Amino acid sequence: MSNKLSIVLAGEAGQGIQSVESLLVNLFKKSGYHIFATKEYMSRIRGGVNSTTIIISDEPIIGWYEKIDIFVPFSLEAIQRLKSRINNDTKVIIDKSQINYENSENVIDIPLQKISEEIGSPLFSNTIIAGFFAALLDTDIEILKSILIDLFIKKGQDIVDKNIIAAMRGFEIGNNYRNLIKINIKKDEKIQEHLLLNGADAISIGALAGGCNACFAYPMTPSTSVFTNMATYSKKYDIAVEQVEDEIGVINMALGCWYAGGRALVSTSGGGFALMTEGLSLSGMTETPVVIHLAQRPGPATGLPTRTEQGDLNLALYAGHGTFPRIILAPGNLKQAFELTALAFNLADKYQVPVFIMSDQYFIDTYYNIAELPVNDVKVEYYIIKTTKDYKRYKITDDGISPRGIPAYGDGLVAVDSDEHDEDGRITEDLDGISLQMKNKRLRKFEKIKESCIEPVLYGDEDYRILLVGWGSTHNIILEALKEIKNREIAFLFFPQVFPLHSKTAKYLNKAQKVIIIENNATGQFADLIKSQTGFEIKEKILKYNGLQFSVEELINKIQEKI
Amino acid sequence: MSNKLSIVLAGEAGQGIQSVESLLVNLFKKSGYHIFATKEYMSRIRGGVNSTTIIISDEPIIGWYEKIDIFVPFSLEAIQRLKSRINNDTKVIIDKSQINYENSENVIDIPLQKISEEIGSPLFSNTIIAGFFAALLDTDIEILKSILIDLFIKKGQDIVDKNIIAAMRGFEIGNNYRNLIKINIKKDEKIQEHLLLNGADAISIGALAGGCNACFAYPMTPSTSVFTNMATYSKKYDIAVEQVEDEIGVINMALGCWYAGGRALVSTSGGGFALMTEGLSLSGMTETPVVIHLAQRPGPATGLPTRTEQGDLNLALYAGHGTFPRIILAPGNLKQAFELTALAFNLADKYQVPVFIMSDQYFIDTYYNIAELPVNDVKVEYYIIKTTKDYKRYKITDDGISPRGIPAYGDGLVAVDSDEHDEDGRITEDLDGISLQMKNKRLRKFEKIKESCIEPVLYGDEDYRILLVGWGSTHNIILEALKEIKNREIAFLFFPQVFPLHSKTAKYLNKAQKVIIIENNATGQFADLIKSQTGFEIKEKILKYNGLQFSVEELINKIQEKI
Amino acid sequence: MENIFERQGEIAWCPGCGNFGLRKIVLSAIKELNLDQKNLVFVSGIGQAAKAPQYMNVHYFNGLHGRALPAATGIKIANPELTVIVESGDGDMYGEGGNHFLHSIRRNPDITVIVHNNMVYGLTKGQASPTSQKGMVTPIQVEGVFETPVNPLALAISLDASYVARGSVGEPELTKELIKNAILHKGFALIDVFQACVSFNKINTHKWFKENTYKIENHNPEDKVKAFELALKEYPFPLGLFYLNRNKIVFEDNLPLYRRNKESLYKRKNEIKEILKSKK
Amino acid sequence: MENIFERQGEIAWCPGCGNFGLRKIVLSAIKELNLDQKNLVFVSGIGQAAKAPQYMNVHYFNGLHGRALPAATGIKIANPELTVIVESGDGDMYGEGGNHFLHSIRRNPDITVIVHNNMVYGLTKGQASPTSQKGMVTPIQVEGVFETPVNPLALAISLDASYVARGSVGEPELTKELIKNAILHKGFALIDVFQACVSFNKINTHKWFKENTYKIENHNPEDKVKAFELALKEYPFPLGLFYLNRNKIVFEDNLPLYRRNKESLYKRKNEIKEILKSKK
Ligand SMILES: Cc1ncc(C[n+]2csc(CCOP(=O)(O)OP(=O)(O)O)c2C)c(N)n1
Ligand SMILES: Cc1ncc(C[n+]2csc(CCOP(=O)(O)OP(=O)(O)O)c2C)c(N)n1
Ligand code: SF4
Ligand code: SF4
Ligand SMILES: [Mg+2]
Ligand SMILES: [Mg+2]
Repeated sequence: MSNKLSIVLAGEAGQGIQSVESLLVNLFKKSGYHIFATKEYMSRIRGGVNSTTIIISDEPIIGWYEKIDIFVPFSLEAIQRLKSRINNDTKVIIDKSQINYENSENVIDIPLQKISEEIGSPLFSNTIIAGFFAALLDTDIEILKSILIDLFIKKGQDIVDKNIIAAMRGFEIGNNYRNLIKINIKKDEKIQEHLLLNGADAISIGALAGGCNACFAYPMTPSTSVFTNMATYSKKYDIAVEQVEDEIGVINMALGCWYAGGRALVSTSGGGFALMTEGLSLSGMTETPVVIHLAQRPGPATGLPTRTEQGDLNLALYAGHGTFPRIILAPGNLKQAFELTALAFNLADKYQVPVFIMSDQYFIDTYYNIAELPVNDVKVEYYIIKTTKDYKRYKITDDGISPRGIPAYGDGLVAVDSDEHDEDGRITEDLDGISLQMKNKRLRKFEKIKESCIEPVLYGDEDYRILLVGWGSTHNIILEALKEIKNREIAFLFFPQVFPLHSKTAKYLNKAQKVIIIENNATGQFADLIKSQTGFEIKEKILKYNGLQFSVEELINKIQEKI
Repeated sequence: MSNKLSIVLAGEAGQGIQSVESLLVNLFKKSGYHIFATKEYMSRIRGGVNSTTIIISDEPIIGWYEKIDIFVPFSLEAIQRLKSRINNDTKVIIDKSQINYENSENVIDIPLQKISEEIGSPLFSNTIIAGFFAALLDTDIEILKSILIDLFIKKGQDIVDKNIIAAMRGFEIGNNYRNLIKINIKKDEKIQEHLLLNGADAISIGALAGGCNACFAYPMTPSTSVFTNMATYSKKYDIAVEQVEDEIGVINMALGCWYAGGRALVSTSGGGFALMTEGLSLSGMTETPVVIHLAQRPGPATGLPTRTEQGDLNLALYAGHGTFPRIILAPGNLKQAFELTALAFNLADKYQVPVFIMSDQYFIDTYYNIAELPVNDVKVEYYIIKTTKDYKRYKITDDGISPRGIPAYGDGLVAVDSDEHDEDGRITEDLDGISLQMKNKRLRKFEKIKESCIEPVLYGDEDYRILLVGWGSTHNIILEALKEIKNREIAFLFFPQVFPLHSKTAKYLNKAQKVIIIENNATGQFADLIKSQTGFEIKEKILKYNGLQFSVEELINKIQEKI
Repeated sequence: MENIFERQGEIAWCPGCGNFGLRKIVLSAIKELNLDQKNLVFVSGIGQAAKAPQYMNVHYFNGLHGRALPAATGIKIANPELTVIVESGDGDMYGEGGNHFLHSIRRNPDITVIVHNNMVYGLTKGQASPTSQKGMVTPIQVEGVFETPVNPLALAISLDASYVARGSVGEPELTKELIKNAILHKGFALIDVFQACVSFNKINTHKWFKENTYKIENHNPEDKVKAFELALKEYPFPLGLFYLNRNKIVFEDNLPLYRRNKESLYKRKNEIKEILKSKK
Repeated sequence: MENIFERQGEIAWCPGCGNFGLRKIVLSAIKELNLDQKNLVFVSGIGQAAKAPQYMNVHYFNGLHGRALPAATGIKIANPELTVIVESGDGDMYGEGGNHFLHSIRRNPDITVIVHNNMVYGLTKGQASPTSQKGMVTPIQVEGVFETPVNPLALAISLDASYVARGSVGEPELTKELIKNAILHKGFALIDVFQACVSFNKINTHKWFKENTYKIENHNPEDKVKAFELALKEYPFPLGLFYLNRNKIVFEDNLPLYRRNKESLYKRKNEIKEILKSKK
């Protein structure tokens, strides 16, 4: 059993939770703790209640536990909203002069307001809290100081100095509480060298590693984080980044870009992707590659724009009119996010089809440390050929893949067409001739794609009795739950590729006495897919669709109820 | 076995095939023949090869036979393109001075050019041909005359007279061939009183019968026919018709219209509907009704724009992000098209969901006579309530249906919201409270909808051994095929409602020793749906996806191969 | 004095946001016009501005990002007696919704369109909007906006919108009058309203808008070329009525069924027997 | 003299269609400019006009109805050395594609946009297009078009398009020169070209276009207000160059990576090690 401490900060948007979060996360990691952080927030810029959970441990923690050890509410509403997560042992840190919280047991009163004003501005509360935790977690105050210097140096020495004073004041207070709050988590120096990433980072870096050199989007939560990363990278790296007028423009720009030799990424969310549906079909027909990052949030329509759900699988599966192949990948952890996004570019280029990376708000906004990314294992594969005079863009081939040329590279002409076309890319109505051959070519290509699916990953013993099934962002939460359940009869089958399904899927499912699907949506869309593809009906479902991810604790309970 | 005669006209777009077609169809029906007509055409306004098949019989003919008894090619290319449909008995009517057709056996040479020029213009060829068939089919020349008068009276008496002369000349020639081409089809006076409709007509009239009072669209083949009908009707009937700037505008205008008390129809095809996907989700979230006529054509992308396919079922099933209920109806004949379209408006209003009418180019463009439409059986049901001061648009109810008010009718305020909302229609982030209740309300509504599905229709004996399964436009072709196959062991299960599926579906399927799905698409999308909904896998598939409907003959063969 | 349209309760905008000012202006305008609450419908898209109807006691249709205009037109089609007011953001109206903006102007339904122009995407945290000024650095426009900003007034005039005005939250009286006149005007009326986003637009602040605007004087709004010329004026930007075309028939009056009579759709019925006769 | 761009084979347009005339003009223009076939890409949407690239020996991207411009921009992004010419219909460009038209102008990629303006939807058989003139009766506009037609020139000028011209198939020499100059111009260049649809537009015929147009004389295209005023002239319609703005930086030159160097995307590689360091 790992030792872990869960700190939750909650308050209004704009009260600085995010800055405390980044201070703490930084500090803890630099001090050698394993760290996990995730946030939930409302669709507003000020007010309401947002919260962040930070978990520190001496083992890697990768999934969200809802239990709170130390709670730092910045407003009374924050306490109200999170009260179900407070237990008898939860320490609540507040400034009683500011928040009138009745239940005074377990409360640690810190006069944040008073101290900050002494230093010169109420804004220093955040740094005082950081100092407090620096002491509580037995970190070297110098680390915090250097973080503060890095952070505030641009604002001038005075601001730096005052922040350091604030940190010291917090540190002193924290020292006084080290007897009351005993924390026994081992530090590990190596963690300092770890990477600290969230899902958006892993996807963005994966894209770059996969040879992505363009990114188009229209802002939409939660997909914007990836777009923002790419924009930031564009200052130094060779990526063309453009915010397009609408999502229709986004996908068509991406297709134009791929057509002429770029490797463009599109980042969007459900409603935005809905608008790209026709463009997806254009990718299918013209066999122009494209990589789409689809960051899910609860629908329908605008829904809960800053929340999480795995509700757009069906949309990704069936979007676009007519029949054409596609590939859908759904990373479950940071490493997969990196690898699969890179892979997506190679697959798109190779098979000339749309490839999806499915994520969701929880995945995008969740951080933890990992030792490294398999940078050297990822190779950018280019499938563009240099054309010759007699080049035909849609040459009929056995495997359905026509070598792809681009304009200006070679002597051939590259003509692509959204109408049914002949090998030259010209409109045809030769229904039983080339038109039908072209349809069959695309169907053959799909068969080819099916041959090289990524196999689902089995966690646990081969001779499982109970099999949990999941995809995408539930991966880590399920693994955490299994770690705690410790039942050797239960295994977990995870699908990094959700479409097409690997041919061994049915075999895995049939082996189990009981199969339980776990999905963060209302109806079990992946279970439906499995049924329609394999005929195997998964009867036991653990579903959640209130806009939040599963917590490890709740998943443990739900799994135990089912077995 | 019915006596039937199949006449095929083929030639370039713009050569007047359509006018001969309408002359003949009119004439035959008025003369008391059962009549069937369908066309296939290229995506161009002039040139290429288009064709029309007209079948005359003494029994109702409702499906397309590819065999040609009398072939009237207007160009050599027409002969080339349709040669596989010509058999040893096919009579070919040409003007040898115009078309250099080698194979002279079975050719009937009519000097169309010469005669027309004698009358005054090459344009009279069409009327000469009409006169020819008027004689061959033993019709009263006066009927043809009166049709010509109606048709040309606006253009002046001279044109009328010359057309009548042309008709008479054709009639004389036809009389000479009555010995060579013996036709033995009984006439039935009652047919004069029949309706002659195509699928577009039946859908449009059904919409009006269902209380439709607005129609929005952006032109797109083959859905435009319904839009054009509604526009024509708008001169006399109370229908607001507007061509919108794009399909996104179309669906949002329709939703605005329903919100304020209208009953709007949207007519579109695959690529256009793809653009409506986000709007569909808005319908789901705001619980604003809408009726969508989705006329399918082969995709992906622009595909084969004037051809037919049943390739957009998956799109209709899964379009839109997030989870919300929908209803999909797919008429198989004219009567169903009328009834189901009318019903669609009542269902949309009742359940406050999007309701689809799925058709396709073949269905839209196919005519035949029917005795009548069940006009008196269709009632317009209105579910709008008069609001009171305390009105809440999204009242939580047991069956998930919140009574729907509209602005200005009653004292309440009607607020609808694309964000997750409370009963008042106001944004909420009360994740485990009203937000979750609202999600569950919509899920309950879906359960309610499932209770009142239309049962599939079984044709044939109850104790079938082999069961054919179909949906939409294949209905009539399958029935024709079964009529010819005459095998009592084979029954046909037709689904006028394809989603949600009726609860007896599995029962019907399980009863058969062999189930064969027949679909006009490449992968068997309806079979996939059945599998994902019932777990029943239909292994035998008869699929066609070259852009044409099945012919009765080919279907007979394919069915016989499978059994 | 009580304003029946004013709704109590929390408002999710940032303290100091220009939306509060515009809310007040709109509330006064509709109150002063004595509009019938039963017949007044607000329509909006998605964004901070688009939340405005949530905070009023009105009928509303809070639709999709960018799609307020076709919905508003559909509402007008169903019931032309309704007063329809659209409130949305600059991104919503000129960005995602640009095509509807173009064609709704051509169609000329009798609706009032109030654009909360804060020159930024507020709700999605500060990306450039179509009206963002050149040089503005954002998390996406990392080296500054370089695209030519949309000039909504010039654009609307080029499309012959029947009423084209610019207001500013900094000039509440003027803006209120512009909105009132827009509502009274029969036809598509655009009021682009300058307002500050205090969280994400650090350039175009309340103060900036004050300093960079002036009230139009001595201008004949019925002169289209002059209106266009005026619309091109920048730094400072003119406020007031730019263009007015009184000669346009409104969309709904052009529809055959409303030429016949004015009854809204839900009160009408069609008889189809006639059509069937023609099909024999 | 042989034109390498001219492709033999059947053309699916109606005999007499104005598209033939424009095809000839475009073929001469690109030949006379001696464009490098390897570096020339045509982009189009869907419609009769949009079929144009099919009938030439060129690279082409024949995309979706209304979506030529973002695709063209994407192509330019991938390889700024390509000469990119968009050919599409009035419905395609100003109707379905209206939003891209607006924002592509703002973005100002170096592309040439030739709009085959026949004032009707040809391929779908004669419905009104955004440029259809008032009163035109069609199967959908059963009582005649009543919406104000888009004035593409005024619209483009209001958005400060860097090159705005109108040609006509009836004036091949002028039109060819406009197209050549547009291609040579660095920036977004619009040439709206009048042409007849002989099958579905019985009003705006070849003859009508001849009779209702005249060549611009004595006009300074760098004066925006004058250009706008000229664009408002109708019946007869001026032909020629309306507006020119030489001072705009083209989109692709604004992108950081092309500021660094001009190499097209497929020749570049990124090294990510640096990023990872920053994440420790
Ligand atoms: C189809 C779609 N794309 C993107 C979004 C995300 N989105 C919500 S509001 C908004 C922009 C808001 O900007 P603006 O309209 O200027 O309103 P403001 O918040 O500034 O008032 C965006 C991009 C969305 N909701 N739907
Ligand atoms: C999304 C979508 N909607 C509608 C259509 C049908 N469509 C094809 S071409 C066209 C209009 C063509 O008009 P225009 O662009 O003026 O070209 P023209 O044929 O007149 O040259 C339409 C509506 C389509 N292909 N895609
Ligand atoms: S983000 Fe800007 S526009 Fe949105 S509420 Fe805050 S200040 Fe207002
Ligand atoms: S329909 Fe009109 S635009 Fe199309 S090819 Fe024929 S004449 Fe030309
Ligand atoms: Mg804004
Ligand atoms: Mg056109």
